[in-house]
Amino acid sequence: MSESMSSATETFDCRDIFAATLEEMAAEDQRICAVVNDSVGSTKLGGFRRRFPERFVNVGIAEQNMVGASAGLASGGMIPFCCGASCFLTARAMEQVKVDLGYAQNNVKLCGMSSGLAYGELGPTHHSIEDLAWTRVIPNLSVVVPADPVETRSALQWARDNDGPVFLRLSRMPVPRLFPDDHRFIPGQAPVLRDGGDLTIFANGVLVFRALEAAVRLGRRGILARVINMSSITPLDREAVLRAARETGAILTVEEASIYGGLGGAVCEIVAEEHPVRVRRMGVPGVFAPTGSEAFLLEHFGLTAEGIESAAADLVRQRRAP
Amino acid sequence: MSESMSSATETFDCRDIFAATLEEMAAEDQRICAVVNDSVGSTKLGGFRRRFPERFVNVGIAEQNMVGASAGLASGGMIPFCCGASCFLTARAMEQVKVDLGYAQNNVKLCGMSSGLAYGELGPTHHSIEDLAWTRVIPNLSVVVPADPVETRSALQWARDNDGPVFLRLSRMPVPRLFPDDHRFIPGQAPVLRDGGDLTIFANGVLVFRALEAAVRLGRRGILARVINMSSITPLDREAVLRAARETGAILTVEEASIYGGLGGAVCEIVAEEHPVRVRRMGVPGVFAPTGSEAFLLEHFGLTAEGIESAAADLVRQRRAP
Amino acid sequence: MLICIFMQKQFVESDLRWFPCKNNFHRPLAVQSRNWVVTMRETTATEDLLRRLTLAARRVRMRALQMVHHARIGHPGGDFSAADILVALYLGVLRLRPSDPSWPDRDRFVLSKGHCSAALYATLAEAGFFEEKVLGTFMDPLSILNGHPDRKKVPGVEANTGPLGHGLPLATGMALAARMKKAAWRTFVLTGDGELQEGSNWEAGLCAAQYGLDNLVLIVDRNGIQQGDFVEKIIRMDPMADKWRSFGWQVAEVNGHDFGELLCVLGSSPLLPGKPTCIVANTVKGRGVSFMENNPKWHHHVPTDKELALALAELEGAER
Amino acid sequence: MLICIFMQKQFVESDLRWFPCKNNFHRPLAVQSRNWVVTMRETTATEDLLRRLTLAARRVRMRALQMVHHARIGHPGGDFSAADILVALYLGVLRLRPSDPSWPDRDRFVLSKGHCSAALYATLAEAGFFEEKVLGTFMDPLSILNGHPDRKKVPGVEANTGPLGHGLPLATGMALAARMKKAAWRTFVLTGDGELQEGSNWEAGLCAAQYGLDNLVLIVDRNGIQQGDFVEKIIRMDPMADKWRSFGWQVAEVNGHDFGELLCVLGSSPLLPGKPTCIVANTVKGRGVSFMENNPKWHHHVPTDKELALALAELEGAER
Ligand SMILES: Cc1ncc(C[n+]2csc(CCOP(=O)(O)OP(=O)(O)O)c2C)c(N)n1
Ligand SMILES: Cc1ncc(C[n+]2csc(CCOP(=O)(O)OP(=O)(O)O)c2C)c(N)n1
Ligand SMILES: [Mg+2]
Ligand SMILES: [Mg+2]
Repeated sequence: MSESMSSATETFDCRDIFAATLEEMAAEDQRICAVVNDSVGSTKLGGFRRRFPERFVNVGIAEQNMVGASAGLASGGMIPFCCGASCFLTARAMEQVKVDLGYAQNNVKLCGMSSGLAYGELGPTHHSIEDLAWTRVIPNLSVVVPADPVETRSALQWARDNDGPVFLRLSRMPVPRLFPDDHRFIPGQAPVLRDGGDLTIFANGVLVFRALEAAVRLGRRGILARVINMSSITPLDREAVLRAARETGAILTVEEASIYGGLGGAVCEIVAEEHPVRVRRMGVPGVFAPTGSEAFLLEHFGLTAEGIESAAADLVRQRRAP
Repeated sequence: MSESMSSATETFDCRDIFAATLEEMAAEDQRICAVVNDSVGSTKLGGFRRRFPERFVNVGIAEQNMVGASAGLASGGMIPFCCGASCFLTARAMEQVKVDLGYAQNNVKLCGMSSGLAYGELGPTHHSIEDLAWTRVIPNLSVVVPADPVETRSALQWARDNDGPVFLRLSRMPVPRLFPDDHRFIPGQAPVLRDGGDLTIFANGVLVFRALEAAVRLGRRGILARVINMSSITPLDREAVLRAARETGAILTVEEASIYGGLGGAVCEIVAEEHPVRVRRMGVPGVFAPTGSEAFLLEHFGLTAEGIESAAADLVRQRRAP
Repeated sequence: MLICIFMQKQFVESDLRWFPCKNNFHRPLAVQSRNWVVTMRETTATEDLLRRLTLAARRVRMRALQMVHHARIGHPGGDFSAADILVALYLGVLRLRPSDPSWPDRDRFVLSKGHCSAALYATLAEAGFFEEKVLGTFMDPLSILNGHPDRKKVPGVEANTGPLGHGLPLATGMALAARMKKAAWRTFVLTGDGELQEGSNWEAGLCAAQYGLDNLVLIVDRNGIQQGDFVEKIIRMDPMADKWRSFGWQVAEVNGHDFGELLCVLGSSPLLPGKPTCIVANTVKGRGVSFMENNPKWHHHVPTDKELALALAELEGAER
Repeated sequence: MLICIFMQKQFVESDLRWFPCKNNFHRPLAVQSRNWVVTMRETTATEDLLRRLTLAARRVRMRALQMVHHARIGHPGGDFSAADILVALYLGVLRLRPSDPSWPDRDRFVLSKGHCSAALYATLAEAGFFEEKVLGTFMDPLSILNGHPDRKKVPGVEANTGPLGHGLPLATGMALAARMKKAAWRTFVLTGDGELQEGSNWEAGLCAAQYGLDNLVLIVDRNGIQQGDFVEKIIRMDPMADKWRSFGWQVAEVNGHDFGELLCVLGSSPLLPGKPTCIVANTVKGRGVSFMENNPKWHHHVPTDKELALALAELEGAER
């Protein structure tokens, strides 16, 4: 596994900034409440519960009611942050997410914790790699995958201020800081983290820093990769995709998710519609993962700086070929 | 709405052949049973219940248990056909479909009835337009959308013989017969219904005959459209897509589903990966539908022979432009 | 007029907290029986009020049936079993401002059995939320009156329902919101009896009991029939009251077609401090038209022209 | 040795049907009490058998804890509350052929609380489904022993569990399959108590009662603790037995750490014809190690080296 950046840099479990920001917002705004499914520890909301017990609801192990009751709280004027393991929050309450959030437009902020392969050796039941495909198809639902602590905080603040349902897909694996303090998450705007003209890498979540590392390594080989943080899945920055297609002619998508229907799928749809270029999707290739930790599985599926580097190099080679 | 073909031709509600085939198979094979969620009428399984009461399970209004118990039946050696309105069967039991079917590979045949916009004026809660995106991302699960009575029957027989979980997405809107009696559904093989070199239309389900009608009309305007029946979503006929890209240079996908992540998404992913060409996706464009019947809504979203014709003509025009 | 309410033995009348109610007509009198406290309450609901409600419910049934006939889809059986409950709520119990449907302090009502939208829409029109003529657009293209209620389109509708088993979780959240905001509104939710086969209801039931939501009232339209058959034959839900009690709720049973009982019990609901209330309303599916009553077929049968005429005539001529 | 079983009053001893059982040691004696039939049964389970199970359970606990320590993840509290139940089932009750795990007539067992896979794997090894050394690969890369059981990889595992609330629906299906195939196998499923907050369980509960699945046995590991806290403090599940009774089940309560009781009640389960059986097993989370017992922290706490050593020493030295 690539160590060059992480060894040099301090890393953060984004759940800490998540919990701290939620508490801070709750202190300022009486409407903010938290709903959990027996997940106080894993969501790090023990502090929230201590400070705001009357705005903390633990519905027990019951995800349908968790999402339904959150919708009711929202319709009653609260701003519920509904927090649970992403795998259960989405799959177990899929219809509540569609109907009570997407269709009825209740102002609920779904916080899918420990998404992607975070639960590693707990196995495929606990991996949440379908959640992007599942939520992306639901109208009115914003889908956001922050990449670092700064963006996590900003996305939470944006979610509070934006009247409408949001799915925040959060992670647990420590990541370095990528953004300066004043970085603001803006929906539908995908910031360029590093420019380049040979291909564009769209990544989100915990894989953004690995994509950046890959770009550094590619640079050493004379390949200039543009790296874009695609934290905003819905709405998607169409323009950034089309610019990438026009200006770099090849695209690599990198996500801790299935390669079907998620970020990769979204990018392929836009590109194929308006400016066809070659797109390679990295992620989990349509299988249930074997036993292993998150780090092991990321490596197993090639989702390391080296893996991204080599996929990118291949793609550029293909493109340069006749 | 286009009437040319339907006025000339007898049409069929595929639920009839579905019910008849299921009864026929159950008479031959003791392992076949049916599981419903208070949906005897809408699945047309009254006859099945009368003939095989001991192999008929009505779990009541309880989709999680419907899918879970079906998985248990399968693990106990039965071949359950688990039948309910597609909107509830998929969304309400999404995690059971992922875990008990996809992951555990229990031999359950999910029959999603009245999918797409079939429930028309009953509204978005009852429309099942996300189901293709949702199921396509689940490993080990075959996803099939038959186009006519012959294919419905053949797909059911194939599902019986194939040991593994299957999602059959069935419809209610009467459609004409498209295939000869001896047509066989083969997974991963997308039959060419009409050949042409100017563009390819991939369609499935109730929209296949409309796509064919569109091709007839296009032919009159000198545009030769290839029409392919993409009933097999998982596995997908990669080769048919790549041939279409290479040979016709432009692709139109037509589905009674969201344009995100379903058939259109799948085709874009393949094309963008291996042979980038322009793809236009027709379907429900990321919104919840307004009030109206299925026929009205199909027209509203341009999913008529005329609508398909004009989208195809646009696409060919774009392609021919510099 | 005397009304009987059956309650669990362990609670005595003095525990009861009376909520303010539009028609504040209850005077509790406790009578002990072997297993129950039978509470006799004298209603001060005037004959006049009861007559008004009876007439309104008749109009609601007639309109709902016309709407279903017009749309050629619908669920008249459940519309009719719920009609009296809806009318009692909207015209006798709920604190609402039809001219200001989003008045923050309004009582909330969620029709969890959203397939009975025709009865709901007709009741909302009766209560003045919109004009009666809108009912004529039921399920027409682009109408605000979808087959299942849409809160973004229809004044007075609180929740988008249709898939069964959503209402009680939603209502639980609304009741939690009222508590968090220290607001006085109450939340009522009406479910079917077949609907309670959905596990989501029991998740919410446990949660509401844990949080002691005594601002939440569940009404079960216990008409004994679901989509395909009698509930008993598909998945039995009796003993209904025992289930809710074992889940920590206060339970009362009423005749869901008796306005005296409905007003008295709904008006004084929630019944006990510290517990959510479940009111099992015993009803008849298709109630009000002889040939529709207690017949599973009428769950979603669309009346022919002749059936419509016969039904309307029966309703028109009805005494009670 | 005398065993007490508590049953609902309305059923008398003569209603009971005794299923054949490996250790066929019950001799019913009914004693009436105010609310219960207290059935006294004399067990013929020899001291020898009980000693064997006790030793096996001790090994299961020791190995499970070592496995969790090795993997640095796991759920030792629930492993320990369930260990005696698992051992009683696999070594005393279930009809199985470890050398032929897919023997069609085997009894089925579903560990619905799949997070306690360490205890299950250790028990399966104890029962001879695979070699003990495999346990050392718990959660290692590419190991067959995933954090949650996978039926496609582990001999003896019937279901892929992990998400709570899957086991009872699966088991209901298995019991229905047995009935359709006129097969004699029984289906047992073990859930947590917090797990029963999932509505899917109650959906299956209704269904199993409707179909009178007297080949289905649900065992509830009632250790009073869920992930974050005591069940009582999060979402109370008591009165547990009343809930299942009101859902149409036959209920018995046992001490989940007493092999005499477990063998007697599980061995003679299902308890009544025409009804599914629920056995509420009163247990202690972390049972067997003083500093783990009844402490929510041990739900998924991974022992330090020192804690491991202390725990192993305690288990090693345990008398009972
Ligand atoms: C989740 C879900 N499953 C299935 C349906 C289809 N459905 C509509 S109404 C109905 C029967 C409802 O019966 P009940 O709750 O008793 O209502 P009522 O008798 O009051 O009409 C069913 C199964 C649905 N709307 N939602
Ligand atoms: C659907 C679902 N939601 C949440 C979890 C996370 N989780 C794992 S174990 C557990 C607590 C289980 O408590 P209980 O059922 O009492 O089990 P036991 O005490 O026997 O360990 C939770 C919430 C899960 N596995 N599945
Ligand atoms: Mg009913
Ligand atoms: Mg527990």
